[in-house]
Amino acid sequence: MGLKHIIAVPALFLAGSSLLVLSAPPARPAGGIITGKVTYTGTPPKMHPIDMSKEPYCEKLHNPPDKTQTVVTGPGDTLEYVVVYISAGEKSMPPPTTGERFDQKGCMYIPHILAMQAGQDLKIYTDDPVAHNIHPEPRLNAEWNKSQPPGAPPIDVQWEKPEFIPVKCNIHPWMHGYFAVVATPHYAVTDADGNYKIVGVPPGTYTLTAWQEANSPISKQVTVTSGETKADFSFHVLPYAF
Amino acid sequence: MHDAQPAVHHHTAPEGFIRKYVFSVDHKVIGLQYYGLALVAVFVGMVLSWLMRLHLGWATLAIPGLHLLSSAGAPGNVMTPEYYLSLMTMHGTIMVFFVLTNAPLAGFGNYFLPIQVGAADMAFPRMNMMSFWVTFTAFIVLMLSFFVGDGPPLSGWTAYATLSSVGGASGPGEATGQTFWAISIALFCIGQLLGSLNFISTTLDLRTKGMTLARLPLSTWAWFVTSCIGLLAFADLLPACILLILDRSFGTSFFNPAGMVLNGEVAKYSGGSPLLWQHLFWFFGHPEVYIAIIPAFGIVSHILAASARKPLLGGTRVLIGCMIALAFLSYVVWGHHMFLSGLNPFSAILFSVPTLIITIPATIAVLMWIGTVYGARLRFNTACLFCLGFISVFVSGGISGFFLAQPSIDIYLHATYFVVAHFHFVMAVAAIFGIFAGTYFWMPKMIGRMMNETLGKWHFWLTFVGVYCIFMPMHYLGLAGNVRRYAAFTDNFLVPLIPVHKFITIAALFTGAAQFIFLFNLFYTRFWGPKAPDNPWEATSLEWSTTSPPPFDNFGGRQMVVNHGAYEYGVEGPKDYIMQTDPVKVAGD
Amino acid sequence: MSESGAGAHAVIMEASPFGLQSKKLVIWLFIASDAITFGALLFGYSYLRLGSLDWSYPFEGSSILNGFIMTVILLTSSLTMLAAVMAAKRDNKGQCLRWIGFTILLGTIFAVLHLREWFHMFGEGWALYKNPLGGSPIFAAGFFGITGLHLLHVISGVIALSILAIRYNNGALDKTYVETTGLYWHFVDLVWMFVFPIVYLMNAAVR
Amino acid sequence: MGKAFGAVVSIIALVSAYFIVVHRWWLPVDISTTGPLIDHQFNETMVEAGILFIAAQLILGLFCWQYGDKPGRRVKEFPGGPKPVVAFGVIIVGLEILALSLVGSKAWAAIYMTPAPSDAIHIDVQAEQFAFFFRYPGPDGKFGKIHPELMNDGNGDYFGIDPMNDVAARDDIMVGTLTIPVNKPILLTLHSKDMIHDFYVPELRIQQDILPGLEIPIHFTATKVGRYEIACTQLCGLGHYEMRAFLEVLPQDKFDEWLKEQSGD
Repeated sequence: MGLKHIIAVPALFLAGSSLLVLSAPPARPAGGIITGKVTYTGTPPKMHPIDMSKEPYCEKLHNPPDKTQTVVTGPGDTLEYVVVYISAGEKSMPPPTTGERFDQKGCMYIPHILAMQAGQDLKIYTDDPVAHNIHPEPRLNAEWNKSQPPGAPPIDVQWEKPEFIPVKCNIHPWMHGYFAVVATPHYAVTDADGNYKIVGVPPGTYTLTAWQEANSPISKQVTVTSGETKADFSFHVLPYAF
Repeated sequence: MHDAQPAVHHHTAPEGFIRKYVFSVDHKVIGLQYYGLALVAVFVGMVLSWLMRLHLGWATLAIPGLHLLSSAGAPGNVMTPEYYLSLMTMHGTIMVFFVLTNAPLAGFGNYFLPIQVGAADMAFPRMNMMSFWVTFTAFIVLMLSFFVGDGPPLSGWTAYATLSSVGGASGPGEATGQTFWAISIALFCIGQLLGSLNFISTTLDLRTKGMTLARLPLSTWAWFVTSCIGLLAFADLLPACILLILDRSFGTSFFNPAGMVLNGEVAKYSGGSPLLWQHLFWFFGHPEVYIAIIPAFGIVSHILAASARKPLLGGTRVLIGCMIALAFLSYVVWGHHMFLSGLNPFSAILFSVPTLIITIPATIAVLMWIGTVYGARLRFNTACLFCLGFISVFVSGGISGFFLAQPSIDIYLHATYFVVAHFHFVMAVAAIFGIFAGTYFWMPKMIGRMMNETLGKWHFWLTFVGVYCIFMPMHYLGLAGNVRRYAAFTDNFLVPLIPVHKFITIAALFTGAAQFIFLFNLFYTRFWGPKAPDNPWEATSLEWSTTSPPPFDNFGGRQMVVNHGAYEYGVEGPKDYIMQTDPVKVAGD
Repeated sequence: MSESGAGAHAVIMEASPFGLQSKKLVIWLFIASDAITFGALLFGYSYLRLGSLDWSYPFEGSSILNGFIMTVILLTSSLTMLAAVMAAKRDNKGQCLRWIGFTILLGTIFAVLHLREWFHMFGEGWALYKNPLGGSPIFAAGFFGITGLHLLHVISGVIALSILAIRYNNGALDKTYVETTGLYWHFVDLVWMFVFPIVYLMNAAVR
Repeated sequence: MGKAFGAVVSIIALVSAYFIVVHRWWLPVDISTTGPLIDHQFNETMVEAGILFIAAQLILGLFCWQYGDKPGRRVKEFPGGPKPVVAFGVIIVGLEILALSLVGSKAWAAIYMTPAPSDAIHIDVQAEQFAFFFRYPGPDGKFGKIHPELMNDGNGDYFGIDPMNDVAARDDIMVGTLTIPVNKPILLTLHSKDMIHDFYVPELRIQQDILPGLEIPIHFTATKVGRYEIACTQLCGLGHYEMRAFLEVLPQDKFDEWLKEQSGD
């Protein structure tokens, strides 16, 4: 056969193989699921009504006024806004390409606590007709302080180091939340009923840590199988948040 | 000119571009360099004020390219509050230090003080050159703060601690920008100190034969008095800036008290006091106001006599007395900037009395000028018009001083636009009018070409009416309680005032645009203006006894001999004035 | 800086009928403005000291003694400088240089003693921003700041004197420079007369 | 040209004065017991300064109008020479200064140099970037101690009180609106958490810097019921222009009601 055939054959083969590769289904997140409930013992502190009288626009939106969110309890002595994440026992993974979104609505941060992996993109939006300034107060990462007038485009950030970063608005000092920056893609924040769910955890033994802004964190060993693993936490809360 | 003195050769004119125009020891070149620096600075400062005014009138206006100007950040080219405050800081710093101090004192002073005393150069030419280049460096450092970190500082030209002394915790621009600011001002102080040493010793030592202190022109007197103020005032700001740098970068806490909570933690400071900064700053800051205005006093008096064709009312003595009185009083009134700052309330009364007393010499000076205009033969050239304008705006600005000098009224007016109007009229606009008058009067001597009078008159009328449209309404805003240094007006009692701000903004844009007539006039004159005679204004002082522009050693080796006072106008005879160098008996020939 | 006024204008100055020596005048002016600088620092220091509740009085007898020795040395150096100026007036170059030499020596000893004191304090954990006794850190900041500025003046004075000695010896500078430099040296001495009681004696450890 | 200048200066002076005379923009109605002193002083000064202003500008204008460079006319010395002018200046201004500073010092002293009445209601004021917060002692009439390390905007502890260990702190009331009864002397203790701020209520004719590290007392009595604005007038950072609070002046009974329900929750 002619020279061109000799070249054509491997060419075809290459083309075919590449087609195969392309048509192959993407690897779906194998591995187990960690679920659980975070509860508390002791008397929970009384949360104070937030006085927004400085900003009449926001004051109107919150009537009756919201309470502070230091310790938010749910039905059955559960705790909301607890960050549960794998703090040790896994090899480091690249941050997901999907970004996180942080909102300022009616002079409140939504969500109150936003968990993300170090290096993950974060977009900070404002929907308010009043000016805000976003002032994260990190200790390990670089501090910054930017104001965001009404209708300003979102602010893009990335946090390099794992850290629980308080974030506040100086113009509306009651606006206070946390960026829970962790080193793992496996994290969750408890919902109003204190439940959380971490998916796609490769089987193995890990240290699982629960972090609550007003209490010292709790850690426990969990062994994850391919199925569902349960891990509950219980904080002992004090009658005064301050 | 009559008696031939043995020629005095001190140093030969330098060769080569660098020695001649860049690192020149010639006071005339240095004077022009200072003037040029001030010219650049004033237009930068003016553009900044345009941006500020636009934002105050239309808070959500998108200004194309805004984000390129500074790293303070402008999402969608809409100015953020920190951006506005950084512009305010830079506007104040540039204008007060690099314009109002540089142009009338260092610029004209360097050029004309040696000539007016009949000397060939400053007493210490190399020191003189050093002082300019230090000042120049200071300006560059200040400009750099636009592009470092997150922009220039936002603490205003007064840089009050603790806003300025705790670093990035207090806001954007405070991390690096403020340090650049402090370094720049420290350098500026050094430059001014060197200049003051030079001015004083030149005035006292290098006066030529017959030039007694009484015969010195008032402009020289003004530069002399101002240098005496500066010599002490900048010597006080220098250590203040150094302490600020120590606080910011070396962990001391001179200005920071204990128990401050920054970024949610108790700060590691203790033992300091923010009031200390205010004391140190205003002990410099109030004299600084006089450093800006007294040269204008001298320049205006100097020009007014020549334009009125008669001696100043009260001769030179009364005005000299006024300037010296102001100089002394300027050191005992710094506390009137601090009536409400938490000092012992009794000190407010102590400080308000000398403050009110200041109005006496100021009033007398004004009366002398107005009295000089009486019965004059005013030649309404542009320089003269700016002098008359100066008197008008200085009165307008001085009057509001009556209010602010009284603690009881200051309770209401402190930190309102009334104050802004007051110091812009009495210090900024008045001094600028003095600079314009000096420019139109002296430019023929400095660059050897006559400036265009038609353009000059247009420039005057637009500016004169313009500044009143800008600053008079600010008084009204102050009366209505409009707080200054606000990036936008969101309080219910401020929103109704925004239309006034819009009016001011428009006036500011027009007035600013009018300044380009001046700029064009200056450049046109420099290159294509008609040649200037030696004494175009028929004036008497020494600078008019030499060529335009003067030779390197000012008088071409001739030793000037002075036989007359500075302002012998309106005399009988073929010419209605006697030059200082004229022989004692005016012969017919 | 008086140096920069050198030869350049000698002729003109003689031509001026109002000829104070600019060099001498400018030194006086410099002294006036430098006095304000020290004044501002001493004012700030006293201002904060009066306002502080937890001031610390760290100086033991040894430090005070050391301070006294330094004072005596500086005063003596003023005397030797005076002698140098008088010798210069008499155009007795050799004697003048000898006295300048003594002054330089004493100035150097002063600086050395001062630095020894400093390093001793660093050893005890003092720093510009730190007070190991737990009192107000302003004492440390004030002490090192003010004495530091003064030490700077002494050292630059010593350098100026050395340059003077050399260039006066080879005739590059005339005797007027001895006088002006002497003025500066006396000023540095005078400042110490304020610094010593305010930052040393007033902070002596009270037993 | 001289006539033009004279005309322009006169017009400017008269127009400027017009807006003052008709009070187009003016001080808000005073609601304090000490305000009248200030307003009186203010009007005095306005009259005297106004006369000087108009006179100076018009005379300047007149002279410029008259004394152009007419050929053949000799220059005239001011009648009487400088001495009477200087004397005039010294006497007129001197007298004005004397009058103003004597009366004015009285007004100042009445506000800043008199102690608060013993029955004044004591309210604690905390200024921070960029808000004011107000603290009432609550039923026990005692303020809890302030611990800077406990200050936390997140959980609403703006003053750093410690109810867990400090009983006096448990009933402290912390709000964002300064609510006071009418015609009752009020004593504020001003302190700042970070920067220098300033407590300014135009209607009260009260302005006072708030410095970190200092506790500055200031007292006043409001005479009109209503809702007014408290502004910060000392540059304190990027949110300076947004630093505000409201002053709610209530009738006594309404105030007691409000206080009860506050300590209730």
